[in-house]
Amino acid sequence: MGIILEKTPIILNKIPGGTIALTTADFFINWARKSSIWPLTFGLACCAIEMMAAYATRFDFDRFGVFPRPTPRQADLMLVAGTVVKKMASPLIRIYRQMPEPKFVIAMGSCADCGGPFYDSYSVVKGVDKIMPVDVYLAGCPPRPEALMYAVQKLQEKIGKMEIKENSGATAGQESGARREL
Amino acid sequence: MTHHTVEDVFAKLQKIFPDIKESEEKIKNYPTWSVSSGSLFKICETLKKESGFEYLDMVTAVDRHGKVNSAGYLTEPNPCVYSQNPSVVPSQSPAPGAGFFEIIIILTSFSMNQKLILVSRVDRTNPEAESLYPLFKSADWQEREVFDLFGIKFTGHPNLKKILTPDFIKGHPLRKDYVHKKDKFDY
Amino acid sequence: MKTGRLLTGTQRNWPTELWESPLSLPTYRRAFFLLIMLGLGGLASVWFIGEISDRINPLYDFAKTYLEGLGIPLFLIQLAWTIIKAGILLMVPVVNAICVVWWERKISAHMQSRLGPMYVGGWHGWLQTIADSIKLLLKEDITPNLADKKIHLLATAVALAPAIAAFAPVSFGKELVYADIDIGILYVFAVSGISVFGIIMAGWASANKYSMLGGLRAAAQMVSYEIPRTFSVVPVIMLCGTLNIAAIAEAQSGYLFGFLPRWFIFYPVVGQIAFIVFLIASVAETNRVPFDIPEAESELVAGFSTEYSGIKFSMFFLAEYSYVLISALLISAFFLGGGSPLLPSLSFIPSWAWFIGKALFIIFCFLWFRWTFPRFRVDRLMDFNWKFLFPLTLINILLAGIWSAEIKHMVK
Amino acid sequence: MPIEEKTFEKPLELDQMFVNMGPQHPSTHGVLRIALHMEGEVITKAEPDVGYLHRGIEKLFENRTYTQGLVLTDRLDYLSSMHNNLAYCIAVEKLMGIEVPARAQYIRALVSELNRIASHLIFFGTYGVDIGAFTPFLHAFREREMIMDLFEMLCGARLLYTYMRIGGVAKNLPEDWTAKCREFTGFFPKRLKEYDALLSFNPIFMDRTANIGIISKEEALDWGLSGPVLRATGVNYDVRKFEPYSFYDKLEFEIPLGQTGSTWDRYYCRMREMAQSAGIIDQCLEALSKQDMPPDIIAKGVPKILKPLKGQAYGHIEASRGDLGFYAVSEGEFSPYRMHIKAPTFINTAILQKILVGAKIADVVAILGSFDIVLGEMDR
Repeated sequence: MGIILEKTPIILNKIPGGTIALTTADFFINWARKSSIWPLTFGLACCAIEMMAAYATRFDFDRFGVFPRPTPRQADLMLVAGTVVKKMASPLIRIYRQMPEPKFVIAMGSCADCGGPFYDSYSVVKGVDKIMPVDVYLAGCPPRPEALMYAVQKLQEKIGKMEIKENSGATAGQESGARREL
Repeated sequence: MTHHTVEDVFAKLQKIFPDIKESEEKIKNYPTWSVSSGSLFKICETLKKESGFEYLDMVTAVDRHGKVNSAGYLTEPNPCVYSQNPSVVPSQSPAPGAGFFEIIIILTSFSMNQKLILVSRVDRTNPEAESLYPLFKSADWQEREVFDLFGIKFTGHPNLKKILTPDFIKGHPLRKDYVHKKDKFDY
Repeated sequence: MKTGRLLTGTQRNWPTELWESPLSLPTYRRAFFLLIMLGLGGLASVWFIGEISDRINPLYDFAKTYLEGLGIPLFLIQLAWTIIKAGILLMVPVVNAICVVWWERKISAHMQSRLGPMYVGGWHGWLQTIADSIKLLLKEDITPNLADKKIHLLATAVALAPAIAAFAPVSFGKELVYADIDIGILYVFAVSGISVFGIIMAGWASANKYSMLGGLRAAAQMVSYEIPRTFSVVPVIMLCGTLNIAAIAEAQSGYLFGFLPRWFIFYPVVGQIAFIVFLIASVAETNRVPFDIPEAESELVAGFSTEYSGIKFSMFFLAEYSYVLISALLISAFFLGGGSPLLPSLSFIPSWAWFIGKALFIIFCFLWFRWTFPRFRVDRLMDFNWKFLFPLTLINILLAGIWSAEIKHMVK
Repeated sequence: MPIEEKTFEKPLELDQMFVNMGPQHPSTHGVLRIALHMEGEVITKAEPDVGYLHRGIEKLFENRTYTQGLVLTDRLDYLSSMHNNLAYCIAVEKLMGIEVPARAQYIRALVSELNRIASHLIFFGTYGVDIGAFTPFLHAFREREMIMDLFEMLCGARLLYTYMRIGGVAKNLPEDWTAKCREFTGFFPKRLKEYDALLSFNPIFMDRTANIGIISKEEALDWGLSGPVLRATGVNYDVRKFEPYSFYDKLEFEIPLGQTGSTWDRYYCRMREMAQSAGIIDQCLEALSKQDMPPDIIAKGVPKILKPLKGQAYGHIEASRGDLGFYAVSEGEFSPYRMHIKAPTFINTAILQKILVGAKIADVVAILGSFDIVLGEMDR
């Protein structure tokens, strides 16, 4: 599908009225993408428990169509739930690269945002945005499941603004958005 | 033969190992014995086989080097710790070779319903101690942890390698004079 | 004492009486209502197919005469008709997967005192699966670097194509059957057996150890469960004397003693054993819990589909749910009397509604098992098959022989 | 980019396979990595690799005051942070010689038992998921949310509470809390029967768990196991009885023991512990409702700035995963000179390298799950 998504905007832009078709296509594509966000079953630390609670009975993430997948190949969203330590950083980057485009990252909790209570530790990566691009930052130690839902809604808003015209989110260009090779 | 109190055990052990003595600084409410690092293994063996101390609770170490070096942390020293005590200068560090390591071992006897703490001093320049792995398997990972974080080598340990910290973190972080070198994730 | 901004006792109400009621225990009170909802929804959707099947032959005759009047040769018209039927057939797995996945999510959610998809499409998330499939279609398609790229691609086709082809002899209504062949049973079993190659190929080609383990497990499991599955139908064939699926379903119409339907499941001992073995083997064939060891999520990540992303992954999904539907339809035809009503007084309900309704109930059972049981271990699974199910089916064939030789004519 | 270079002493045989289970795997309960050498599906060698959540907490303690250090303890075993708080407070109180008032002692026992139930419920749920049954997970979380509500009423947090303080607890029980807690304890024991029906005595579940991962008494003592993992082998060692703290000697309860030390025994020990905990909670509520304790004194005799004298102390309690100990060394400063955490899961997990050998890959998940590991505590 990559070729179609890349070439279609170029062709359609030349045709009169093509932009309207593009906008309509955008609407449907974005609707599909934001309606079915499949996160990776992957927890690092304390926040993972609140993430599990969000999938579970009272909060029920399935209502939004958020449905965890065990393998990165089938996931759209990486919920970095917990402290990223240096030993875990390179596996984390590898998992991020294994995910197919378009992929999104939510940094859940203070540790993933900036290091949190371990701000001066020799072993903690001070924020997951040092190793991969982050779409939504979620504060809290740990954030409540309601907060996680809010973060997912914010991500949905963000997905709703994507346009295939700009190739945003749908190309390998985002891959190079990771700040630097590690 | 079994003993009924720790004092009996102590009296008996002192006959075999004359260097064992009650520690000056007791760990609160537990019998604390200070032993030399050379006889540590033998004492543990005797305690396990003859006195029923068959359960190793904990192996850890303390670096008696002085105040912790604030260069081991990524940010400036915690103001709550230092500003309350103006006499302590954060960057003040003692002489490199000063002090010693203490190896702390906690043993439990279920028959006596008693915990026992052994403290043993290890030289800081070339820290080495005899591994308790042949006696207690639970020493396996705990000694690896002490090796990783303090750099004390346990002779006789079958698999002594880093356990907690990644390979690129050089040095032993829990030593008081540990200085953190910035690596690829610190920027 | 001030409680400040903290939660107070009255702010959170625990519906403990609801949770304690025996109807909300493993019998799943709300799932029962979902079952009714599922049945109604399913019936409404197959009404369409039924209407088509009622009108389709006059329509075809009319079109044929009209087109023949225009001078188009007959074989071309027949070819076009075949292609149209094939198109309808192709739509079956897709529509089925879209519906069943949504039902599965809703039913499982209600079993677990959740709600399931609620927002996508407005009413109870009814567009959820469609959004999922559009998204999967637009995802990047990854082929791992070390993968055997041709086989990696081919595996999806090999897994899905037999699943579609197996629908050919299954009749969805009176006339809407793609190929009304006399050896329908043999054909379905033979074709659906091919899918295991797709899974093995997927496991091998992914260059992933989890995938390979999943593929190996799938090979062992599906090949061995094929045997009791086929053998458990042998009594049905012996008693009906035909291999045609529609004929088997028809042979079960009528009533014993005026009230007991002549369904095969009501035949004493023989029928029940055959039904249970076939049900268990069908669950195993479709790789669903408690037999989902090829994709065991907690052990092998996602088994053979670990390295598949986007549309390729959804092919496997489609194949799995197609087999669920086929199994349900076969059980309905073999053991539950096909389109014959449960009571003589209920015969005003059309036969296709009975047929699809029974199949939907079996699909519900599949989902129910999935969300209730833990998973077997791989060696226990084999033991269960070879030491229990397989001998049981052989004994059952013996019993069926005795039945057809000695007792059958007495009951008549 | 390789995760870590795989070094083999000798090259693998043709029919051998090397599988990295984790650090990202659905059922390693976080970021544990197990390097498995397999022949077919049978494990010939297993090497657990920890440290993927090593946050350097022991080092951070040396740069925190005693009060600040309390916050770090929550993040150790994040499923039962009340226990961590309690063990830390007991260690520091021993160091400073602080007496805790009776009311605070009962409240401590009460909340730590509540937290034990919450923690074991997570174990129950995730263990079901490991074995392949998804529904118990959601049933368990439904009941866990009730405990989360109780804790939220108590201290405003859902997961990491920081409710204990050195010398007592942070605040008294709110007014309507006791009634709500009684509602829970009245409701919960009946749910345990449902769990038994749903999972514990399910034939498939018993078949998968009953005869694997067997640990003998001698092995368990040799490897220094503690908690339900030790008690499943039949060794009666529970710190609540061995060295009572927080008025556990005034409360009546039994220690559930297993017989064979199999995976199912470990599982069922925890299930029975939950029933005992519910009983302890009832007793604590009963004791707290009596008027013989001053209602407002929940901490006393604590100086505003904590600065213990030179000394050492070891405080340990029975946390939900085993014998959790804090070894504190003070040099008379505002921060501890050394704080070591004796983490039960760290010691328990070491035995995996022995008992995983000979198991199948499906058993790895079952055995690993039965240890109920929490990486935050294991790696510290």
